[in-house]
Amino acid sequence: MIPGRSKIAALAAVGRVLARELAATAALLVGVSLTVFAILALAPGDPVAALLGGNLPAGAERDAVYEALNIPKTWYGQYLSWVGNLLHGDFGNSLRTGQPVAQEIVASGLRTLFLTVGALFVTLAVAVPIAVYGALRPDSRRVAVLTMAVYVVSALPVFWLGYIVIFVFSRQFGIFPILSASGGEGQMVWLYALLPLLLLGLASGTLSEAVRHLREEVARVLNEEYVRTARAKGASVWRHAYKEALVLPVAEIVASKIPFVLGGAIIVEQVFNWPGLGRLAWQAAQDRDFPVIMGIAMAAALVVRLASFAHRAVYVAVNPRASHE
Amino acid sequence: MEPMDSPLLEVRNLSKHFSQRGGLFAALARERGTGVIPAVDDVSFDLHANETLGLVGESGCGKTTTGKAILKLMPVTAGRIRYAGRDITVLSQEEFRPLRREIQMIFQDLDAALNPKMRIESVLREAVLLCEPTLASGALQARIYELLELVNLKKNKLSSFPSELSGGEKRRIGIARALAMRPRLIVADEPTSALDVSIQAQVINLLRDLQSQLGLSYLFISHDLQLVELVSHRVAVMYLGRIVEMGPAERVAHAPRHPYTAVLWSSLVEKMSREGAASSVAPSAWGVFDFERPTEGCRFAPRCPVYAARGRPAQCTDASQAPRLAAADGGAHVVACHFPLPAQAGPG
Amino acid sequence: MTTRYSQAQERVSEYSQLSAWSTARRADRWRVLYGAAVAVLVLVSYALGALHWLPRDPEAMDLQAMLLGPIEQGYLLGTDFMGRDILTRLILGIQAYFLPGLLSIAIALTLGALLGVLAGYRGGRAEMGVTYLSNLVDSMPRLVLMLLVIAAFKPGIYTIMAVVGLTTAPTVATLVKGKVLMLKARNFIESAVALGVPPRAIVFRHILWYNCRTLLLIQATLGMAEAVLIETSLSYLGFGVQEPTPSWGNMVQAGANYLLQGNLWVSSAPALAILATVLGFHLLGDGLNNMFEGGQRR
Amino acid sequence: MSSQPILRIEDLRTYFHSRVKQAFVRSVDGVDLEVAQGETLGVVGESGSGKSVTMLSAMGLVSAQPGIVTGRVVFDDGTPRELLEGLGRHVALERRDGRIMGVEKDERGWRAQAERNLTGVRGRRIAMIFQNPKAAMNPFETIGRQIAETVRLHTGVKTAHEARERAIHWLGEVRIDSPRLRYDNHPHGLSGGMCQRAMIAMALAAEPRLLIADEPTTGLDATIQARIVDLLAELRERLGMTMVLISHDIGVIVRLSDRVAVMYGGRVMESGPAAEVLTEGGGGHPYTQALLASIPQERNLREKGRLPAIEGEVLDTINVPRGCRFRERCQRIHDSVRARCEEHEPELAEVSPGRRVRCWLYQA
Repeated sequence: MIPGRSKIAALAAVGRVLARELAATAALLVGVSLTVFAILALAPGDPVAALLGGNLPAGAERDAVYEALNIPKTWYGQYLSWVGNLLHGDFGNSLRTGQPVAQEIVASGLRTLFLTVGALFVTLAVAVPIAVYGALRPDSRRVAVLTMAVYVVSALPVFWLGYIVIFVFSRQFGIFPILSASGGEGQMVWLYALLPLLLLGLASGTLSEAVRHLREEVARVLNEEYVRTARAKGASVWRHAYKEALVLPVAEIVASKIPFVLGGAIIVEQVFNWPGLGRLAWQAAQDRDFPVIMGIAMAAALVVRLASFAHRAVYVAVNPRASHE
Repeated sequence: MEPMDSPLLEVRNLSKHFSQRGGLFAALARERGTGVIPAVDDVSFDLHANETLGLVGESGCGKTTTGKAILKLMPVTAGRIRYAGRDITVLSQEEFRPLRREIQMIFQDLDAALNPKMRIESVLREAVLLCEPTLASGALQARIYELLELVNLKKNKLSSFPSELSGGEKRRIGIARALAMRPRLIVADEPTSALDVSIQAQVINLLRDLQSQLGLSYLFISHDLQLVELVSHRVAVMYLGRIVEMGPAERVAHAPRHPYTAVLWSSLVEKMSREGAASSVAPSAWGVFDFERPTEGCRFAPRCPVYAARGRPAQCTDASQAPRLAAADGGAHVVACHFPLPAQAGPG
Repeated sequence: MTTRYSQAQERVSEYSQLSAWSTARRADRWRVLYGAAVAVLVLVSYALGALHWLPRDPEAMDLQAMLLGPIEQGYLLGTDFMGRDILTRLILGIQAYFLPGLLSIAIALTLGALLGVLAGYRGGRAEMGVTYLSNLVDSMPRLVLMLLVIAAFKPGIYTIMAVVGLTTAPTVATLVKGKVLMLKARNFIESAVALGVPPRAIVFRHILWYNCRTLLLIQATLGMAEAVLIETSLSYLGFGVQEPTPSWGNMVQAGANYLLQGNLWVSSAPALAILATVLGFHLLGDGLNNMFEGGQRR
Repeated sequence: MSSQPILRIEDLRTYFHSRVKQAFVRSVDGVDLEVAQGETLGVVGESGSGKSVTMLSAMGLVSAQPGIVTGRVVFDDGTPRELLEGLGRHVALERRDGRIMGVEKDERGWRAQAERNLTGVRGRRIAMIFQNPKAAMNPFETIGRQIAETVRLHTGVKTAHEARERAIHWLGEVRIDSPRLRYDNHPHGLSGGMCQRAMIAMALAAEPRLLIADEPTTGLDATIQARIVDLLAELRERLGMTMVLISHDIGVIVRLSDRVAVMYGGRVMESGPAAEVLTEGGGGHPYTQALLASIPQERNLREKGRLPAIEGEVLDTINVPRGCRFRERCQRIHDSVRARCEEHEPELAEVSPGRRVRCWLYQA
């Protein structure tokens, strides 16, 4: 009830909320690292030692070797040393290539990020108009057709669609750089990069979810009382409604759909030989290359949590009530 | 049956404190420096068989919390509650459940008693079977019809879903569901505030008829002083967790001794009459704020016209001399105020 | 474009007891019908596969009749690059995901309902715990988690689906929690306690049976669609069922090279099967949701 | 009070179509109302009587389908303007023995024309305030900026600073404490009463000719309600504001209205000077008299031991009976009028100067 709460107090409240979000993000990342490590620890063979010291003989000598390489015996000791390395950016070395995992992850990570962000952009570029149009004209035939099309596209198996797209492009335009993106010529690379992006954006299964969520939010907000007041006072409806009808839902969709898009990227990269984290993960799973797969899992989790933190930041920035709760 | 004079329900020094809560009470908590908010603070009253005690006050004064505390729907911070001579404060939820049958509640929210996905017939059947599990299907159906009769609802409502009922019908089903347990005491929390005027009158008449027919006792909770005075034999006025005045309904309404009751009454009357009642306590005399920061001692002091008129006497805000309920005119009518209003015929 | 509204007779029956079906929009009815048809077809095909009542021997190779298109030479859906009957292999392919899918649904629904009721009913720490679990599961892309599990255990499809079930449970829990909080907001839970309804009955009858059954049914249909997608993606990546045992995923993968050379059908048949099934279960879930959970039944 | 009416509503009908029951909800079923310059018209009725939908329809704020089907709404503050002009073209009605049973409406065409008619009137000349202010104000924006927006939209003021000062001025007018500080508060930071005052300030900031208040006191505490009623009374006096006050609370209506219209089942049952219509015993419409008698007031109870409640449920405007729509709950039907009550709905006929009643008891 304090009249005219000063700006500082408002910022302090926002700061408190964001601090709480940071703490939650950290707690979740710890949770992910524990889960990932637990999966590894429960795996048959002695992956832990491999993780920390390369290929090691099993049995009694192992303890001696542990001693030598001062690898902690207890599982939590191993966990702590693994996490310790992680924090220093040392994701361990790939069992297959012996290269430090961190470098590989960063290099291919950027390419996957490009793919993911691009795909999300495509998804939203298609979903927002359909959702808004659908909310404003619920009974129009065109909306029904569009919505059905979205459902069909979302149910398509991404890998098959990938092949079809490659077949069409290679047959019609005669371009099919067999080798990976980095090898293709200038103009081709740009075009070539667009295909997986479009595919991941449209057919990764998130499109129908995005349209449905956005459409429900837009329809709900347009019936909110404060939007009716805006119309009653002759103000523009969208100027009042855009925050809750579009900004918040879009932020929520981006944050909640990133994990699914990253998952879809694994398939799309496989189809298009796109040298991203997806292919790396696939390769690592084939060769049981734990450092790499664990590194990727942590990297992916980091991206997802940062996106979620960004969403909370947007939510608190846009919605003054949030910092009040 | 216990002797007539001993009360059915005895509430002694009931307190319910909530840990730090935002909004209205935050100011109070910060004021006292403790994170604790006394939503209900040392409340005591009795309720006899076949009697209606009105509990009236503005929203946030703790009247609903008091009701729910009696029904053990929330743990009690301090105080004793005795029902039919037995101390129920110490009972566990398991031990208390058989007794729940006798003490029922009607919630303010019309939809509270109704599972949205359940037809009315199953709502009533569940209640009847809870009370008499061994009832044969024939007798069960008869009992359901009897309940509909009691609250004058047509049989074709049985197959409806709650969403298909009007406000009045939902309230009557809620009452029928409570009656299925053959209760002796009903805590009615704002039973008519969500209803239209004409339906309100029907429900009030229904509650009065049921009282005479079934010998029920009511704890009637409401913010509407007029309605409470009309329906109750005795009325207790609450302000910020404390009973500030209690007594026979006519006296509390027509000869209020506590300034707050007078203000409550005059704001109602003033709202009603065209020229504004020439009440002894002009409402606009007190603070412009909705709720000023309540202080020690008498919590109403900051808004109290008498406190202002008498030049803010220290007595009122002295923590050690917090006003206690004392007889104003020989027993039945008690008031908690250092400077109670003179016992002249008040407004209304 | 004008819209027509009309009222048939003067007096409308007091409170007509129209079921959810008759009041549903036409589009939702079509969705549920199509989805239900797909579900029945999958169930029947699963049974056929399990009992080995198949049109042809899935392994028999008819070298004269390789890469046939649909309805050529008596092969209803043609043959693959080794002359094997595609229809039979498609029916058998359901074995790869059906039971495992049911397993993942069972895990997700029971665990989800349990956690959801706990979180909603008790609130406080329990609610924080479920929210944490839900966020934890959402933190990792499901396929990445799968690859990690595969790298660690080289698991069979059942283990994979068990993990899928575990990772879906928090989503179900959040939905069930939402229902409980809705009932709490109406003071329904408090009023049931005040009436004397024992907690067991409040949880199982009122919360789960009456208010969550359609919600859980919808999650089951979406769960089956998810199972199809997971299984086919993994077998496409080479981790699921291996040749020669048929799975829709490895059939698409095996047909890919031929597709690139112009023979589309061998890879497209399983792909269309995936499309039809996933679409079917999505539409079934969505239709049911609009009919039972949607608010627009004015 | 015979000055030129600033707002006139004639035979307004607003229907909604229930898909569940395949029938029309006839929320507003032929309403005629007038508001004279400087007057406060109280529109009183229970839930489902159509009082809010009437005003929302007049202001083009009804979105459910099919919405307004017939009627004329004339706003005249010097230059008469018909707000539903040229909308008949977009609607085709199918009547069966006098009652509308089918509607064919071109929603897009209708909405475009309606918005054109309302530009310059809605928000500028007619302002509205609503119930539960915390939901009706934009939660994402401070109350000050929302008021300044109205100032910039509807008054000559253009610069942000000047708009801010005007907004602070209006906050002061509605007796909000320290308006300069409250400017930066968000709706959730204020109490119910405070938020309602902010909404009133926002409406007044457009300096409208007519203020429509839709249940402004509902949901507030008794003491806060009284203060809002005081404020509205004071503004009426000081600004000579013409007002339409919609409420189910007869006390508020009595306190503020010059003239009153009592609505039931989507139609006006009675209208006239507030003092005359809303006094018990006055020869008014049976519904009004029964409503007044059922208010939980001290004198109602003592005489008869029970509140004289009106039996039956409020009309659900889906099954509107033939003849008078109140007849199923009316206790004053006697043989001389019974036939007419059950067959034909009475007109809103003038029984004395400025007083109209829709009841056969008062017509030849």
